[in-house]
Amino acid sequence: MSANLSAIFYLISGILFILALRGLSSPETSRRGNYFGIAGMIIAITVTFLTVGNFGMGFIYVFVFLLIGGSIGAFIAFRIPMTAMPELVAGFHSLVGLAAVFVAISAFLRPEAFNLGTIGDIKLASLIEMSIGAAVGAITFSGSVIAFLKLQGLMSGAPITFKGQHFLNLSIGISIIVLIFLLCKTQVSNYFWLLIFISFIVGFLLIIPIGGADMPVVISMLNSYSGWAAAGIGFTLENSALIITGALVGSSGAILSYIMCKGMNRSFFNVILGGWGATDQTTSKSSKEQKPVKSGNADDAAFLMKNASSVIIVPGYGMAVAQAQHALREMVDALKKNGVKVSYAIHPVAGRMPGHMNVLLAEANVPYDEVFELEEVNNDFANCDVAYVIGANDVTNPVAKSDPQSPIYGMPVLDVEKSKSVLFVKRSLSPGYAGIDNDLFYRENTLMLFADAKKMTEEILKNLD
Amino acid sequence: MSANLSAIFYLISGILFILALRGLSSPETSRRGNYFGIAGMIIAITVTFLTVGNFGMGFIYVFVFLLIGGSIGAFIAFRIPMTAMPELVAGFHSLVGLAAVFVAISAFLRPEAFNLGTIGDIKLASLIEMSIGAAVGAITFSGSVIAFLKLQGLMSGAPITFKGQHFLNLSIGISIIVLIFLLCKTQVSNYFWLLIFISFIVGFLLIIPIGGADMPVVISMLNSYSGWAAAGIGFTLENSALIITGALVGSSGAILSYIMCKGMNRSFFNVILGGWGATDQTTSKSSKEQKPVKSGNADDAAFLMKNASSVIIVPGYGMAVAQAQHALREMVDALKKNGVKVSYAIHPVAGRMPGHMNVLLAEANVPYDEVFELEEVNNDFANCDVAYVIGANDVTNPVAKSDPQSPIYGMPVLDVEKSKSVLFVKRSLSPGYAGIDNDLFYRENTLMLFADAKKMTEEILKNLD
Amino acid sequence: MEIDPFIFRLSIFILSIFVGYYVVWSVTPSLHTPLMSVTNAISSVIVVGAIIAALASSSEKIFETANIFGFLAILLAAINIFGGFLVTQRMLQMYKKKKK
Amino acid sequence: MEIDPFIFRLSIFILSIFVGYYVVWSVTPSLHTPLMSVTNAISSVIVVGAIIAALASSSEKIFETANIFGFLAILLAAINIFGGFLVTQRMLQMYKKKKK
Ligand SMILES: NC(=O)c1ccc[n+]([C@@H]2O[C@H](COP(=O)([O-])OP(=O)(O)OC[C@H]3O[C@@H](n4cnc5c(N)ncnc54)[C@H](OP(=O)(O)O)[C@@H]3O)[C@@H](O)[C@H]2O)c1
Ligand SMILES: NC(=O)c1ccc[n+]([C@@H]2O[C@H](COP(=O)([O-])OP(=O)(O)OC[C@H]3O[C@@H](n4cnc5c(N)ncnc54)[C@H](OP(=O)(O)O)[C@@H]3O)[C@@H](O)[C@H]2O)c1
Repeated sequence: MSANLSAIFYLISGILFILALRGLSSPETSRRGNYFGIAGMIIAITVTFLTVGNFGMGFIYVFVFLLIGGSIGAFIAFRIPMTAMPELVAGFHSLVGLAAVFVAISAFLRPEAFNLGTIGDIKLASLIEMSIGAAVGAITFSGSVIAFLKLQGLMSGAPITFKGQHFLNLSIGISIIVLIFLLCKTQVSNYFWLLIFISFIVGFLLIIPIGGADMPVVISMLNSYSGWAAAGIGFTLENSALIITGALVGSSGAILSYIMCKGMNRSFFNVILGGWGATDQTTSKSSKEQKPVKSGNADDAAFLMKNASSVIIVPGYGMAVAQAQHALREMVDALKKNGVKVSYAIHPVAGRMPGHMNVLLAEANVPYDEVFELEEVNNDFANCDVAYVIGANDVTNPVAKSDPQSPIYGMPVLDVEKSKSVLFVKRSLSPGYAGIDNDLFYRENTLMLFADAKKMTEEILKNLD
Repeated sequence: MSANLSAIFYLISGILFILALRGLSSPETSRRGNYFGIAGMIIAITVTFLTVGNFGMGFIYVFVFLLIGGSIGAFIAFRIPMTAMPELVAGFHSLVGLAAVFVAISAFLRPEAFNLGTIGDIKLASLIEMSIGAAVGAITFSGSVIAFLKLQGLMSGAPITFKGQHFLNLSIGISIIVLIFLLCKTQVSNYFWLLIFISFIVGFLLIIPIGGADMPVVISMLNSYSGWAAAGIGFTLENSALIITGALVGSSGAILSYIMCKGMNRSFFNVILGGWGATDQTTSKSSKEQKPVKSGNADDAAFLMKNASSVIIVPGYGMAVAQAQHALREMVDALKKNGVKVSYAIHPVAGRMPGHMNVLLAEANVPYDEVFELEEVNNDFANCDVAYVIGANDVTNPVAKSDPQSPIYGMPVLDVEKSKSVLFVKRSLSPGYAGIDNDLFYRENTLMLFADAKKMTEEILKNLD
Repeated sequence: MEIDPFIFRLSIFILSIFVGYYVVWSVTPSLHTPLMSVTNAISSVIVVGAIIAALASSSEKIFETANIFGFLAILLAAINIFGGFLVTQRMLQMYKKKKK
Repeated sequence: MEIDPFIFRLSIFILSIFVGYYVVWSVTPSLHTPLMSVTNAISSVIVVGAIIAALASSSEKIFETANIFGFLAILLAAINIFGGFLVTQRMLQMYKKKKK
């Protein structure tokens, strides 16, 4: 295949990737968008085969590896529970990172195959692009692995901090730059291996001080990194599909991190420099428990909701933990049969990952036009009889509106307290992710339902019939 | 200047143009955006000088011509009244079109200067790009001139139609393609001149059948054309600033035409194939005038508004015609001094050009945060005492909501009839742009104020003190 | 293995259309009139071609036909550039926030 | 007068960042999770480089070190491609409108 023709096809594949992301602007177009993405990938792979034009044994091996990898991927995709999406994304990221490292290594070992010069005499620009690609890839890999382990609970979610951490990171950062410089000057391969090794360690060191609950921001950030790595390698391979995709993925990760930080009312550096979240969760528990709390059972809750004319459901992280989404849908169906108007209110950072709650509700067959975002629904609480808050906490905390001292002050919250009564389904009075006590638990119009979200919802359902 | 360096600068200038348009996403950033645009232009011109590198007499002449043109442009820019924006844009478009034609002609006469080959042996791709650029430029020129004349009233706004028009256009269209083909085959220059001549005629023929009031859509469409012409010439000149700009301008014009057609509830082809608007304005007048109408004077209006607690102003085309914006602002100031809450409601196609009303209000020093778009304000009419409709008509017509037979059925309208009373300032009962009678004139809660918009507003102002 | 620059330019063109699409849709409706005048101004980068045309000299004479067309194009484009940017600036200057 | 292809690639890169910025901001918040998984999948176009690496043969042997890294990269990328697109598809399939 001529270079011109393949360049055109790579361009087409890049454009198809743009259309894939564009499709996600609404659920109706999103499936078509995904097909665009798949088409783009098929085109890119096919064109590469035709350009290399080597249809011998190697070709068959490539196919075999594609199939093995594909089967593993497909297996994971079908088996993974929807609640494990954050882990899955982290895991997949680590693979992209490692793949980037491997490609960079091959290019370093066999530059002729990529038109980059010969061993020991690689073009300067290519060498720089390649080292950056390899370093960023390695950081993405080890960082994502740590994120994955923390999310899976295979490693303590607590931030691991030690003295001189920032100093260590800084000096390693400088040493990476020095290594790249030496590598470009001498083309000695040991510098390259050392560079990759140190980058692995950087990824590790960067992520361990960050609390488990902050992982989603980290994942998005790593996503962004992996995009820039891909773009870097795209320059090396002179491939526009990779350049376009790298820029898309890079922007996407950066924007998602920004949205999350904004929604949590924290600065990006506050997250990355670590140590928040997980530690505080335990500290602020002690002094409060004496205030009076009204607590109820499933029967009370069922009575309240059956006689309501409108109910708004506010799901949070606890719903995901308890996997309560299916039970919740059934409860809502029963309420609707009783003539109650029900809708769902989703806070932008409810759960642990952007769009987390929406996916879970969609999985439980909740139509997406019954699910509303904060701005759409926040005025409705004033006219609503019952707010059913299931496993959510921070996203309802009115302290964000009243106390300028609070760490979440200024973060937008759902005004559940404006509804006639509020039901809180959670297992205890302990705080949520932000580690702050929630004043709503002690209010007149609040009824606490202390139980696992799924069990409680199922019991309410029983009491509704 | 090396080709690489100038390519980088042209890229920067293209990016600055993107940022110029991006600035327009809010009034706060818009001024900075305009400076980006100016910077982009300065860079592009400077780089061109340095690349050509000919600093002899010619260079001085270029400067002189730039200065003469610049002075004329600056003079126009400072003298033009804000109400004449549609004409101004049309006039400027014609100049861009003609400039494109001239550049294409020069390139054809002296291809070596542009690296396109030699006379009689111009590269095929360049020849095609050049002919397309010249043809589109010529169409833009003559079309814009007609649009300008119609808007200025120097030519009848009535659509000029004759039999066989579409057939004539079609055959001319085909002859253009044939000419380009012959030109590429033989490189005979007479084909080129004929091509340009015929294109001028096409622009003329395309626009004369379109009614004067439809000109804004036509102008946007021509804007879009001029963008594609610029991009075409950008390919010829291998200049990325031109390619990027062409694509931006092309999209901009296309999107604005789309927004206008959508707002008027008409299809693009309906507009382009002509004959609407201006003709109908006279037809539907006859039968209606017998229905009873409540009409009042400035005194009544002043009394109503002084005693209102909230007033919404709905400006329309008539306000622009009467240049009533300053008087209106003064009236509103007086009302506010009386403790009345006042806001402005702008329909997306109020006036004759997108954003028309906003510019006029801004000119009269109305702060833009008192001016609301349809969706933001439409629910407020129900709680408002007086809607002061000044020179607007179609954009308030409730027939768009009720009568599926009406040509404007489905177009979003301002629900002025929901306010306690509606004041209509216009000179007669005659319909507006769409030529449809407005049922609101005959309603119980409507008071017609038959007068010129400016005079009436000034009188009300006198009566308010 | 050299790729024809035309393909790169095509890529730039197509990506710019995407950018244009998004950038224009994000323009607030109240600034649609300034949008029309500023696109007018920027589309006059065609002046770049006009300058090349005006300064191209195969012979000693400055004013050959090709050059004359170049100079005329410079004149027209300059009217547009200055007129377009200045009228936009004039309009934008008028958009003010409420004084508080 | 030839322009270095690197500059064209740079243009493509910068314009793509603009496109990415706008395209991602226009993604509806309820689809942010699928966005993460699909960007995962598409960033695996890096498989293109892996295939080149795997099939590059300076000698007769298929499995030299460079090739082995290529094959491993293919494996990893393939997991991501299939996994990413399929899990996205699975999620998107679940987003349904109310039946009326
Ligand atoms: N969405 C994102 O992108 C993202 C990313 C990073 C961080 N965050 C942060 O995460 C928080 C999300 O707020 P949120 O209101 O959804 O969650 P939250 O404030 O973390 O509260 C979750 C609550 O669920 C309860 N819970 C846990 N397991 C449960 C179970 N099995 N059954 C019933 N209840 C259970 C917990 O209380 P008990 O222990 O008493 O049961 C906890 O108070 C925000 O602070 C946000 O900033 C979000
Ligand atoms: N904005 C755009 O981009 C655009 C583009 C193309 C078309 N349009 C169309 O233009 C129309 C705009 O609606 P509109 O409500 O603004 O205007 P309209 O429906 O055209 O009505 C304007 C009214 O102003 C009155 N008027 C004219 N001169 C006046 C004066 N000196 N003093 C007082 N009143 C005067 C006229 O009535 P009298 O003669 O009785 O005074 C006329 O009924 C829509 O139909 C829209 O589709 C808009």
